[in-house]
Formats: sequence, C-alpha cells, structure tokens
Amino acid sequence: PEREKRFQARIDAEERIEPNDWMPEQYRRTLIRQISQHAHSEIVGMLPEGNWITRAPSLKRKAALLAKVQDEGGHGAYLYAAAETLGAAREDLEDELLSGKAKYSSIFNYPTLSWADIGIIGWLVDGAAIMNQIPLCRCSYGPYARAMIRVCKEESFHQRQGYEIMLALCRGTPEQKAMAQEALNRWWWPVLMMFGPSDKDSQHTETAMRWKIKRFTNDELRQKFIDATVPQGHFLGLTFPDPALTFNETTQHWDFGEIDWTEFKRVIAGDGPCNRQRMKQMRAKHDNNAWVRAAALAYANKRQQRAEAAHRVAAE
Amino acid sequence: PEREKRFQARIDAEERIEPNDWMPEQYRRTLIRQISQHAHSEIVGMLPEGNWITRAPSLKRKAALLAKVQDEGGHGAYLYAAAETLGAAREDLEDELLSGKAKYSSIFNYPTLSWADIGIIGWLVDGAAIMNQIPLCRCSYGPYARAMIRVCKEESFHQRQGYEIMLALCRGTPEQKAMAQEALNRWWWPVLMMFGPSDKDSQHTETAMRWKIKRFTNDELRQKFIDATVPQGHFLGLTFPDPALTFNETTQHWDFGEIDWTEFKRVIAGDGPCNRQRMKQMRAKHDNNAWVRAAALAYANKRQQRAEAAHRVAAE
Amino acid sequence: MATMTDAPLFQYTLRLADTALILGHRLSEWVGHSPVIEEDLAFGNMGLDLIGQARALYAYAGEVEGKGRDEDALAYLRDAGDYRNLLLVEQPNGDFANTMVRQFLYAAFAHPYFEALAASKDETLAAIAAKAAKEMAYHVRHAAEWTIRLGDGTDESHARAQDALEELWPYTGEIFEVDPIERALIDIGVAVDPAPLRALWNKTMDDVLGEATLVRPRDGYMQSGGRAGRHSEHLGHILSELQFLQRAYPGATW
Amino acid sequence: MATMTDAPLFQYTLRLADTALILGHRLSEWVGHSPVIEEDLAFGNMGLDLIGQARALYAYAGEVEGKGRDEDALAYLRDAGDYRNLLLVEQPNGDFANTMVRQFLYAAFAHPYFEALAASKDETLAAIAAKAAKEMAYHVRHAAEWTIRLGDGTDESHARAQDALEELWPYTGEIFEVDPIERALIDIGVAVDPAPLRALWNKTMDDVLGEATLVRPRDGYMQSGGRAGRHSEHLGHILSELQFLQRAYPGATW
Repeated sequence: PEREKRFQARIDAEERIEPNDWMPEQYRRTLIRQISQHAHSEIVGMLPEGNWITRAPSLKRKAALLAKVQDEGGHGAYLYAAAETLGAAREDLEDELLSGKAKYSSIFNYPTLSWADIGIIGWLVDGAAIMNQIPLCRCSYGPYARAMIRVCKEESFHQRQGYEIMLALCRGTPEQKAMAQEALNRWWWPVLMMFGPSDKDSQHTETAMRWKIKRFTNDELRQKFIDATVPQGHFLGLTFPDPALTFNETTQHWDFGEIDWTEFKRVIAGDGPCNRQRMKQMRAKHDNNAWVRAAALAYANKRQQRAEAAHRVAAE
Repeated sequence: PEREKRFQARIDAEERIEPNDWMPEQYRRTLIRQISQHAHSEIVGMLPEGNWITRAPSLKRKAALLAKVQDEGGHGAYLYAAAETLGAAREDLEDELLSGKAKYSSIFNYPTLSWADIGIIGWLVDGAAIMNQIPLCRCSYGPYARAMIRVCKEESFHQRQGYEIMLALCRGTPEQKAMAQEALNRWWWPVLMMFGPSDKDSQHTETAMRWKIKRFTNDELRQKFIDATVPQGHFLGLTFPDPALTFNETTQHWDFGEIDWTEFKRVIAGDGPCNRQRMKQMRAKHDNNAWVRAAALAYANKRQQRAEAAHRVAAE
Repeated sequence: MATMTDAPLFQYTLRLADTALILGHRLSEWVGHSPVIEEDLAFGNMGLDLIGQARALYAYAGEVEGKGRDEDALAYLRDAGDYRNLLLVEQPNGDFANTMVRQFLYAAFAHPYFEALAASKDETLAAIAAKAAKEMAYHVRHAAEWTIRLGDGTDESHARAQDALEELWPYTGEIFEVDPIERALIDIGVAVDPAPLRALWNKTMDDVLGEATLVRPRDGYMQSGGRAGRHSEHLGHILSELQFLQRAYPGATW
Repeated sequence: MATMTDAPLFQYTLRLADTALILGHRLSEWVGHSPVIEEDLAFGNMGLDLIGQARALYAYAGEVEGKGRDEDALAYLRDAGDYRNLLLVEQPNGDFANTMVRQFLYAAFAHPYFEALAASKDETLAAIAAKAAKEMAYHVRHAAEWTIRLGDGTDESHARAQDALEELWPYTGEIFEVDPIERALIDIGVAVDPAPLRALWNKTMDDVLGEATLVRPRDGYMQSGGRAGRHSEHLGHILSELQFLQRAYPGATW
C-alpha cells in the first residue's frame, strides 16, 4: 500500500514507469492484456488487407499496400516486445490468440470486398486506431508509450494513404465512386464500434484512467473521431449511412445515431462475418509452418553445440 | 504351341478374343500395358485441360470443357475396367502410374498456356488419338475393341468441338487469331510425336500387327493424320510451323520436315515442361484424398458387418 | 448496384442463376483432382447440372431485364458486389468432406425448392425448375450418401465431416431468408416461399446426420448478405479467374 | 507478340522488369502467412525491393518503346504470352523451403548480375542496377541463411529443402541463356554477359549447399522458354489475380 501510493504519485507526476520499476500486479496484468491485444490486432489485421496485395490496381498501390501490411507486422513485433518487458512470453501470447482466449480488434472480423475497402481501412480504421493511440503516446508505462509514438507516426502515414485512395476513387469513374460509397456504407458503423462500448457500459475505464493507461473515455474518443472524419467524408462527396448525423451548433459536435450494440457484442462473441476465417487463417499459418520453427531451433542448437565443442577443443 | 496356333487362327479369322478365352501370356501382358497406358493418359490428360475449366471464356465453352474433361475420366474408368478383364487390378495399375513405372501419353507433359490450347487439344491431340484408336475398334481383344468404339465416338465429338473453338478464334479479333497461331506453333510437332517413333525405330510393331492389336504402323498413321489435318489448318487460315510441309502431287500426300526425336525421347524420359508437375498433381490428389478412400472402405465394411449381424439375429 | 426498385423478377432470377453458377464453378474445381475417378465424374455431372441451370436462368434474366445482356454479359461482366448468390455456395471447397457437406446442405434445400418452383405461374421459371428439380434429386442423394459414408467411416473422416458441418452451418440460415423483392413475387405465385420447406429440410438433416453419426450444430447466428451483394472474401477470387478472358479481351467472341 | 525485330533495349528491359515483378508478386503472397512475424517483414522487404525494381524498369521500358505505355500498362495489360520473365520466378511458392530455395537460386545470380549491370553504358539501366545490386545482396544473404538453417535443421526441413532444390534446379539453366537480342546489347556494353558470372554462382551454390548439407542436383536438361513467352501453367493464374481490377475497370485511374 505504501509502495502503491508512491507508484500512484509517480504516475500523477507524469513520470514514466520502466520495466524494472515496482508496479502493482493488476497494472502489469492490465498492460500485458492491452498491449498483447493490440499486438494481436496488428497481426490479424494483416489478413484483410493482405487479401488485396495480389490484386492491387497499380504497381504504386501494390507497393504501398505491401509496405503497409509489412508495417503492421512490424508494429505487432514491437508491441510483443513491449509486452515482454512486463514478463510475458511472446509464445504464450500467441498461443492465447490461437486458442481464442485472447481477443483482437473486432474490426478485422469484417471482410475486404473491394479495393475501396483498402482505402476505407486506411482512412477510417487506421484513423480510429490513431485516435485511440495518440493518448497512449503519453501512457504511464514507458516502453508502451515509446512503441506508440513510433506506431502513431506510421499509422498517420497509412491514414493519409488511405484517404488518398478514397480521393482517387471519388474523383474517378462513377463505378469507382459507387465502390467508395458502398465501402463506406459497410464500414462506418463497425468503425465507430472500434472505440468500445459506451461509457455507461464500459468496465475498465476508471482504474485505467487513474493509472494513465487511458486518458479519454470511449465516448470522448468516438466523438473526436466523428468530428474529425465527417468533414473529410463530405469533402470526398460521400454520404454517411446515418440519417441522424447532423452538426449540432450548440455543442459544436456532430450528433449521430444509435450504434447497434447487439452487432458489436455478437461480433466480439465470435459471430462476425470473418471470425472463423481469421482464426482458421492464423491456425493454418501456425500449423503449416511448425516445421520451419522447429528447423530454426534445431539449427540454432546445433550451432551452439558446435561452438561449444570447438571451444572445448581449443581449450584442451 | 498348338493352342497358340488355334489362337492365331482365330485372330486371322477376325474373331474376337474374350476374357475367358485362352491367350498367350505375352498377348495378355502387351494388352494390359497398352490399355492401362491408354487409361493413364486419359486420367493425366484431365489436368492440362482442367487447367482452363475455371477460366473458360463463356458459359457454353465452360460447360463443354467440363463435359469433355469428365468424358476423359469416363474413358479412363472403362479402360481400367477393360484392363481388369485381363486380370490386372486397377489399384496396381494406378500405383504403377504414381511410382512412375507406367507411362502415359507424353503430349500431356506440355502445358496449356492460352485458351487456344484447349482448341488445339481438341482438334489435334484428340484428332491424333482418334487416328490411333479407330483401328483399335477392330482390335482382336473384344473388351478393348468395344471400349474403343465408345471412346472414338466421344473423341470425334471432342475433336469437332476443338476445331470449332479454333474457328471462333480464327474468325475473331486479330489477338484471338494470333493466340490460335501461337498455340499451333507450340503443339504441332509434339502432336506429330504422338504416333510414336518412326517405323524404322519402333520395336513393338511386328507382333502387335500379327495379333491385330495394331493394324497400321506409326508412320502410316502419322501420314494419315497430317493429310487429314493440314487442309483443316489452311481452312482456318493458320500456318503450320514446318517450312518443309508441301503437297506431293506424285504420292498425293503431304511431305513434312524432320521430327525432333531428341525432344521426343527427352520428354518421355521425364524432362518435358510438365512431367514433374503432372506427377506432383497426381500424387497430391492420391495422397491428400487417401483418408476419403479409407473412410469409404471402413464404411462399406461396417455396413457388411451390420448386415451380417442382422442376418444372424434374424436367423436365431 | 441493384436496388429494390429493380424489377423483382430480374433480381429473383439473377439470384438463382448466380447461386447455380458459383456452386457449379466450385464443383468444377474438383474435376481431375477427386479422390477416385468416379467422383471426378460425379463432380462433373453436378457441375454441369448447375452451370446448365445458371445458363437457362441468366438467359431468362437477360430477357426479363430487356437491356440486351446475354448469359455471358451477366456472368462475366459483373463484379462481386453485383453478384447475388448465397454465401454458402461461394465458400471454399476445402477438403472432400467440406465440399460434400456443402453440397448436401444446399441440395437438400434446392431439390424441394425447385419442385415447388416448377408450379410457378411464370412458365419459363417453372420449366427451368422442373428440370433442375430432377437434377437436384441426384445431388441430394449423392451428397447424403457421402455425408453418411464420411460421418460413419473412420475417426478422421468423421472429424472432418463434423468440422465441415460446424464451419458451414452458419450459412444455412440465408437459404430461408425472404426479402421484400422475393415476398412480392411469392405473393403473386411466381416465386416460392421457402418457409414451408424448412420442416422437410430439417427432417432431411436429422435423418442423414443421424445416420452419419454427426451432431447437428445448434442454430446460432446465421450469416447473411449474399442477396444484397455483401459476400465473403472468397467470391472476388472466384471471379478474377472466372472472368479473366472476357475482361482481358473485351468484345471478343469465343 | 514480341519478335526479334522489336527494339532489343525495350525487350531486354522488359525481361528484367517482368522477372522482378513476378518474383515480387510471389513473395508478396507470403505476407501475413509466414512462419514467424520476422519473416513477414523479410518477405515484405524483398517483395518491395523487387516491385520497386520492376517499376523503375517498366518506366524505362515504356520510355524506350516510346508508345506511351507506362509501368501499369506494361504490367497490367499484357497477357501471359507477352510476359518475358524467367520460368524460375513464376513457379509456385510451395512451402517455405521452396520459396527460400527459389529466392536463393535467383538472388545468387541477380546480385552479381546487377553489380555488373551497374557498369552498363546505358546510364538509366546502370542506375537502376546499382540500386538493385545493393538490394539483392540482402536477398542472397537472407535466403542463403535460411537454406542453411533448413538444410542443416531437422530431418523434415532437410528433406523439404532438398526436394525444393530438385524441383527448381531445372529452371536455373535459363538464367544464363543469351539470345541474339541480348547478345547484341552485350556487344555494345549495354547488357551483361551472364557467362562469366557462372563460376561465381557455382561457387555460391557449392558453398551454401555444402554448409546446408544439401546435395547439389546434377545439371540435367534445363527448362527454357520464359524469354520467348512460353511459360508454365502458373503464370496465367498469377496474372488473372494481378490484373483483375485494371481489366475489369478499363481506363480507370486508381
């Protein structure tokens, strides 16, 4: 309790907690859960976008998409590394994902059905992710905060790229414009769900706020996102699939309609369009390549033994 | 020797040998080898054409190609059945194919690279096959002769369809016409090789002729084929890739250039463009589906046991 | 993109056609790669039935639409978002068990459905359906036999068949969906109301799965969207193959 | 279809571009599906290098041709028969061993080849090659490391690597082929003569395969044809995916 007070005092003073510092067990567990979920989301998130790498409509777009999906892998890797500073083992975290115990962002349970979806994911999904992540750059846990700074920088780049894809479609042929609108229709509500349940239903918020793992509530971030995004969509000439969307002169915010929380819960529970498919893809890659990991391990062991043997010979 | 004389006398009298009749061991072995090779060719032959089923350019062509490849499977099935009347087991024959011990028509070691190849296979490959097979409809061995009558009927249909594909291409856009010409350039020589080595180098011919398994020599059939085919090609407006091809007014046959027997031997020996690929495809289908055959067997056994058990209960 | 204001008969016919084509295409992927030659022939037969149904339906859809689109224009020149097939039939072939179970789930519905549609007030649809009903009777029989054989075969085949069932079950709800487009046609005796067919489908499931010693999955959330053009990621890949030549050589006749 | 009468420089540049694109495309198929995340990143890197090389080369080829075709026109609007890549790079990914061995076989050649091409009298090619040489150095290193790791790993990985080697070896002869088009450019110092690079390639093979405890296949008949547009059956399937959007929406800008 005394240690805990000192810990809280450091956090209140906006000091960074580092791996070797004392921290409450629940703080550690909360962070491991959040960071690994974030890592899992990056890894699973490679699948829906990866679905279009081989079909990207120009070499420039192909290269950009490949680089983007690769960046996500990179984010996954350093987020796993950040979780490891808290004593978690990457292999255990991956096992939790494969067993279905650990969650990943539910947005990746939606399919990418047209090229416009690649634009939408950049513009909206990455946009929402950034909105969630910018405050995390000031997270009380040092390694996470530093990882987030790097992630956010790259995500902003992806977001601009995504918007640029949308712009090309909206300024393109009527078919391309329709493709963009149709994608927006499918993604808009699921993207709003990315900020999590409404504050009145959210459980983790209070402690997380106190520990400065979280700095804004779900609803605050969602509103910020909508306010930033709606004018961008209008600039593209797109219509949001929400008849209740109106600018409130009093609050200076965009009012919006009711989110379908049944869908939100259903998709998290496993019944989204692609939950089974994503898990199948993840397990297939894990299982089909087990022999590669085994080979790498066997080779590393052999090398070590040889080095030791050579060392013994030299010593004799 | 006495039996053998009677046997030869029946053959000379154009009588059909039937499964339960006595026959020389070498006659039996020659026929098993020839019929099973023919069956294997039908089965392996499904692969190059199957490669275009999912990409056929119209629904009509798609249905026709699907039906055609299916017919080949059917031919394979009743040719294996004909071989079984000689005491061979289909499973053994299939194993010989998979182990590489048995051969199949080397033409299927060439790839199908454009839609025109589907036309060419029908027109030329099936055309050459028919030329080889029509005499087999009068083969001394009854079951083989009857199988061949059915096969030839269907192959003629395929050949007309193939020619019709070529006609559509040659009367189509310049790109389509070029596609047809390019396919002819690639397939012409390998198709001529389908008739086997030149008579002066052919080993099996003499005995086979005496037994009326074979009625024309390789070179005779090849010449017949060329004579029938060249005018068809000219009608299409195509050029054969053989500068020596000229009509000989004296012989009333088409003279043609020297066949590259090095290529012929090489492809038979395993170094054609697709030998490895075809065997890989055959083995993959065999290995990946072993569990299906095991299940069918297990179920059949269970059913039989249950029937017997029910029978016992009823009898008690 | 199709909307409710499109002619319902066109939409309805197109849905039936797309479902038949995509399933036929999937089955055709097996030909030459089946566990035994006899199954190559069976897949060929079933694929041909379905592609035949698709051709007749597309031709009629084009006629109803009256804009000069023939069967190939409809099959080859619409992108995934304009396809209207059931999600079930675009799911990947997977292993032999998965393909057979998928065929069983669909055919056990399509057979009685086409039988009913054979009494449609629309004579063309009725004629197409009468033929299709006979064809689908074979599909049910063949797929049911294999479902039983695999379910009651080895431990491995049982596990694979059960997996396939779990995997595909969430796509069976969509089969029975009726939207306003279809309701309007049902009301005038042109389309078939699938609701009364559910009991028969359930019975077929229970009978066959029972004999196959497979456990019928519980009816959880059912995936939907094919009829509104919201597909799975698989359809786009099918179309990139299916349509390649027509797209690469626009205007050519084959 | 390209013929000998086409401008040799255009042909030569196109060959290099097609090889880079197709191999880059193949590697990109792995991204998101690799054995470990680090390999997703490595495939991403190598894929990006190759696609980058392809873009620069296509742009130059289009310029040389002078008919207004840009990188996308060249990549997306030619059918398989007009592609000029090496057969090696269009072979299917297969398993991880197959992909890595393929990469090793190609990169062990491409690295010294681009180093030599960096001295080309054609300044654009020289500049592209100088960059590519640096990139390919990493590809050789990475692929060689994995070839050794797999060859000298477990029994299974050894067998898979050896299989891959046998499977792909017949495609390595084409790498060193020179036809009259290329000979003309070699003679004027624009293209590189691959013959003198063979000894180095052989040495790299022997060193790495030796350390990997893999048996170098004997040099039997070598497959050939990519540079004349005679490919394997695999290329068409690559292109049906690669080109789908450009074909389905002609004239659109993305």
